[in-house]
Amino acid sequence: MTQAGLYTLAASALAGIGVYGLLARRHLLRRILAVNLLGNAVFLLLVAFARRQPGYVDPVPHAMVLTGIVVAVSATAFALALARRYYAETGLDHLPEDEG
Amino acid sequence: MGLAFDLLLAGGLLGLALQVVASRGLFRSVVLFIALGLLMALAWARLAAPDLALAEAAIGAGLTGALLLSAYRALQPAEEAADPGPAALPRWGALAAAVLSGALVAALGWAALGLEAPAASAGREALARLGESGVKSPLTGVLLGFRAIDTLAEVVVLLVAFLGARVVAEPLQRAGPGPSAPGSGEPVLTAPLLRLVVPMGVIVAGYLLWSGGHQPGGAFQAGAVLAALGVLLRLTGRLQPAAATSPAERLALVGGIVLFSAIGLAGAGTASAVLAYPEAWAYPLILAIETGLAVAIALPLTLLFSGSAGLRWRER
Amino acid sequence: MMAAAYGLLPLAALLIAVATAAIVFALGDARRRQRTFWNLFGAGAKLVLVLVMAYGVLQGDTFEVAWPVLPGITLRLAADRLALLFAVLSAGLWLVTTVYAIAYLEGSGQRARFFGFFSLCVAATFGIALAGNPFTFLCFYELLTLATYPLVVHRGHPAALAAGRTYLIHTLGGGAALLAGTAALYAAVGEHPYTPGGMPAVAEWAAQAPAAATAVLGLLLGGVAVKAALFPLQGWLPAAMVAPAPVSALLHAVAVVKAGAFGVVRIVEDVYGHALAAELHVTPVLSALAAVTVVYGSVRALAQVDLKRRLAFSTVSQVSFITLGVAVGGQLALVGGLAHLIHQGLMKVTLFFCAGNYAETLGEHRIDALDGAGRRMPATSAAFTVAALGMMGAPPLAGFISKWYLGIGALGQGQGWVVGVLVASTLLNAAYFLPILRRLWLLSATRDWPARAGRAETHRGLLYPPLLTAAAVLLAGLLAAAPLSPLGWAVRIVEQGYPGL
Amino acid sequence: MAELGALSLPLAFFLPLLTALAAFLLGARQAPWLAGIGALATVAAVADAVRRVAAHGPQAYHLGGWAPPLGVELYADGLAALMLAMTAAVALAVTAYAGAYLHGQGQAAERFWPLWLVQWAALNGTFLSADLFNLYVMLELVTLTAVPLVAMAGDRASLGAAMRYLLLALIASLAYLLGVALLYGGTGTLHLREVGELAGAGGPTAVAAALVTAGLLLKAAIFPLHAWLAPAHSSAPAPASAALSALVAQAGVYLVLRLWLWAFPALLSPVVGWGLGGLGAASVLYGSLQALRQSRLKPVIAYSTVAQLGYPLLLLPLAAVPAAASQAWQGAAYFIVAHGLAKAGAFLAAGNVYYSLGHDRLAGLRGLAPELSASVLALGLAWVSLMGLPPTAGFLAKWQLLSGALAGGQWPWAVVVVLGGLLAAGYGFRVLATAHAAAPPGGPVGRPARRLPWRMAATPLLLALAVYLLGVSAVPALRLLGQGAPEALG
Repeated sequence: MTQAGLYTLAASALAGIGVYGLLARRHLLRRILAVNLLGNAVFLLLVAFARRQPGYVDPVPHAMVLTGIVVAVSATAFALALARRYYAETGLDHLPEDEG
Repeated sequence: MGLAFDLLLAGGLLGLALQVVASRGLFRSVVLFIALGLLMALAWARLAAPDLALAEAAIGAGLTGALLLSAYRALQPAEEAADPGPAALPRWGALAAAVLSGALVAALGWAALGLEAPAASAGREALARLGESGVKSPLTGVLLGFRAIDTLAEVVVLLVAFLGARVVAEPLQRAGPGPSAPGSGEPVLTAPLLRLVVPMGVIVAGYLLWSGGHQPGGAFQAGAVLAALGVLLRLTGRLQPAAATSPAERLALVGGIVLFSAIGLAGAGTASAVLAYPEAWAYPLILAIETGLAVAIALPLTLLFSGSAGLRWRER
Repeated sequence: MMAAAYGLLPLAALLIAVATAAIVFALGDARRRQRTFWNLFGAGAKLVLVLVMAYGVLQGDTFEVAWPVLPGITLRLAADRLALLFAVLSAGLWLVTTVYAIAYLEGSGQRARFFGFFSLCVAATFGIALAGNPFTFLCFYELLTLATYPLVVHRGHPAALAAGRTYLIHTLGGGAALLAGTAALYAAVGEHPYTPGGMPAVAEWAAQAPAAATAVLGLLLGGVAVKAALFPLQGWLPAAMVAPAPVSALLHAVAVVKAGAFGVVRIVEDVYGHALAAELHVTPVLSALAAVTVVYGSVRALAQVDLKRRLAFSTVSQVSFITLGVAVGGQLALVGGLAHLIHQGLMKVTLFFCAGNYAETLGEHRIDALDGAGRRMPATSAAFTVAALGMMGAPPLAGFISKWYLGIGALGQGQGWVVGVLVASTLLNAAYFLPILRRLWLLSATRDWPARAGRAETHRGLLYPPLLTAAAVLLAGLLAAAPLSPLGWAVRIVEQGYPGL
Repeated sequence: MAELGALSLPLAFFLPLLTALAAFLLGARQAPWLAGIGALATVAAVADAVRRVAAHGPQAYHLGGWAPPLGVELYADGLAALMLAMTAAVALAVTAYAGAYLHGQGQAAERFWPLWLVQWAALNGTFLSADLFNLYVMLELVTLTAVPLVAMAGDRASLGAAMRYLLLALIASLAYLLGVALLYGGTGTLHLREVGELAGAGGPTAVAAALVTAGLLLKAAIFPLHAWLAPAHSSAPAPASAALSALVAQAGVYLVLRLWLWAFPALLSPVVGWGLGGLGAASVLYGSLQALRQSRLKPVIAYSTVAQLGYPLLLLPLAAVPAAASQAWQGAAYFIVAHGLAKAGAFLAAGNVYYSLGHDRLAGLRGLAPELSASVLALGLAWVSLMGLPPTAGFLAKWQLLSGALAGGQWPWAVVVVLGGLLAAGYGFRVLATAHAAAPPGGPVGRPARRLPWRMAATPLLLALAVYLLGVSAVPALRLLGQGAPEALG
């Protein structure tokens, strides 16, 4: 197993954990965490892809990841602001359809 | 030896991720997520992506962590109710979720491992033609040369996130990390330390910016460092939330994007196309754009952390 | 230049009706005089254009407007003789009905909406008449549904809304069948203009795939049968009676049921051709259904105590004579059917005008409340009498002429049973119209009606339209032999268009 | 001069973006007129792009002068040009309407303008971009501008709807990005058509396509991933609802078609086509049935969006049937255009009802005041197109889909099209009947609380009339669509 292959597998597993978190947990903050886990999995996959061939690092996935990180932090920041306001307005820390 | 370390690192990543999802305490999950970000940065350094590692540590772990912690504080009810863990889900539901995620892992792993690396790729072409972009760092070449539109759009994403957060903004006294500690209650070393750290941070950011053309670093890292400074100043109360965005702040928020767009559009006349730079001016123009971008990244992030429309210095 | 403009007359006539609608909508409720002016102007201008076209067609001119709507599909307005038969009827009766409606609805709310849709409805009818291919027919047929709905629910009370729902369920269902049928027809053979005697391409297709051709014919006829109120799809027509009288007149005499019957003519004669339809065993079914509808409508009419409801069931019965004439086959029966298209329109519009007058002037809706109304409203009652006798088929009125041709035609085709249906219908008609006439003229009034407001028995705008149409009923019968009578026109259509029947 | 001409492609993205920045910089007071000028300039750029595509065929613009796979290509073929034009029409209407709708609401207006204008820029970018990763960034921009617009009312319902929308949209984006990562890993390119040539039909490509499609179907609210749409679209202020339903959700459907026809044509087997078409059909039927059950006007329209978004997917099973492909393709594309214009008109008309009466409960619409008759007329006119009845663009689109299905012998899709139309008539006339109903005996309930500015009354009517203009003839639009269409569909 190559280094890149190892991290590719780790990325796949990380994506699965993220999706499980999204499906199994209902607290808004946990959902946002799970989305970020999923995002990290995608980034890890891209970085691993960039390193597949010996002696060569592909800069395009790196650029995608850097752009992706900024997009992710933006989305997370907005999601947290929305979650805070939602909590302040309703007193709920989860969406109503996830009740019981 | 190297592979063993990678194995350990990957195992740690997955273990932390599982803990983030499964842990009973929300606070624990948040902290573990930040730790995960740091491990992730380490993994990327191992994968020959030190510049990404820097960005991940600063933005992915640091800033996201600060935002998460501040939101965690805001979402705590007066009497701490323990978050019901995955047990809240009915057994069949948990099973279905596990099966679905398992299927994803299997399909993704199989597909990703099964892919042959193509002989020709955009990346190889980027390396071959890096000289034409006017910078020496491949990453910067891709971000500000070949795929400049992504970078421009991404800074717009950040601005939009700030604008969106204003739509759902809470009253000022509840916003951001909460009321800052009054100056008198501050640990003794805070003030002198800040006097040291702030100028240092600005210098580091400037260096990162300048060096971005030929070695790891650049606008993102510089922006991240500046944003971290902003967060620090906001946490220690040096910066206070303001109810309105001042004209100067507005200008700083959009200035980088306007500059980037203007130079980009001018490329249609001065160079071959929109978002192309005239050959002789490529490096200085990119540096100018990066400076604008660093501010356009740092300010919205600071404001998003602060949860306010604007910032002002604490009156003494 | 002049010649080009002359050829565009069908489009001009259509646009006049649409423009009238737009102007009326834009004027709003308050501007009564302007609205009346534009209503009458639009109706009059359109009638003039249609008459010019009719004259031109007589001279052998052709009018055709076509433009591509989709690749390979054109919207085609073509004025042939059959088209103008229906167009003259609708344009003529629109003018009369507009005059009547202006008087009838004076003082009620939402008149801009009413007259706007009224104009749109007539535009759609005109498009149906002049449609030059099945796609164009479908477009205007659906438009007619949309334009009539607001008229049916005009009063807005729960009964009107319920009737509107019934109306929509029937007509939209029918429209869906027609849409599916037309699309399937186009998918199979592509686009062809209406061809008297049937489209050759359809004949070829039917030879290869008779089952599919039969199914498509069934869908097409099923689609138009709803508006033609053919049994068992007639349910909407009596329900729609809640609409104001001018709307009923429009629905029953001019627009909706006629559009359905006209569609039957087009599909059987100009798309498939009667011979092919008979070969596919569709015409026997059609004539049987028409016969059942004739008798069913009459029997149900007998039991109604509300005047308009009785008239509605009478429509169910009478309109099916047109379908019957088409389905039986042969030139004479078709002449009878086509002539009845006009005759039934004239008679039924008269009857509804009169029913509206009783309701509006005396406040009476029930038949048993009309005792002695003939003395209070002699002119209205005279018009009613002429039209009712015409419906029964009393010579020399219009209804007699069409039934006569139908009967002779059926005998010529060796379908003597049709004569039985005609006789039964006449007897039943007599059974439900004569008691009304008796009440009108022979019994004495039992109720206190409001006194006359002026010299006329009712508003002049309400009085003249039925008198005019009743006179037309009389003349269409008396002068049936004249070349430009409805019968004469129908004979021309059949002799020149369908020599093969 | 050829160089300057193709400039209209990047300008379609940059002009609304720069207008947004200027609107933010100068504040709410200057925003409406700035937005008006920016909108007109953008419309001019779009018109130029459309004219060029119609006259000279597909237009490509290599940003920075870097040809793909190195750089990002903006690419306008007939389909993209049609989307740009429809978006321009709707956006012009939304801009004109919002000026009056938001008048006097300082805070809301201040936030609305930059978000909306960035959204327009990102939508144009989505239609033009031929780069899979650039599409991801554009999609995120669209999402992050759409969610705040949903949350604008700031009440319980709208915040919940926005939160749900945001979480699902973020997951959708990441699913899409995961697929794109796999595609790049396999082909070494992010360019749409190059991916189509290189990706092949192997298993990894199938996994990538599944991820990308799942993400996009979620953004397009296709059954069973539709649940977020109706609460979100009915919570937003009227101009935002119009943009969300007519443009944002439709951009997802557009990308599904774009990717399956250009990037994954090799994977489009009958089974896959039937699967995706089946989801579309389920959306049509489920959305319509839900629309029948709503008791407020805006949710009815929102569920109708769920239904209408399903139709274009019916192209996918038909694209592989030669006898059906061309007509189905034209029908699907024209459907998106017709739905966009009609739905925007319907939402703006509903906005007028809400603005005047302060509510949109169907029961309270009885005896509607004459002041609103123009709006109800616009609603009715738009609805005729949604039902697919003549003489509207919606009818022509449906006719093409139906004819295609019948010509290809694929009658189940024909049944869906006809049935969907009947159901649309069902929920449409439910609303229109109430508007026709007489006032209850207790006096008129529907008395307007506020006078309607003329601009708000006129805008939905104009949008509705545009649907009729396109209903007179589809030939010019379909000729445009033919530019650069895939060979099997041309």
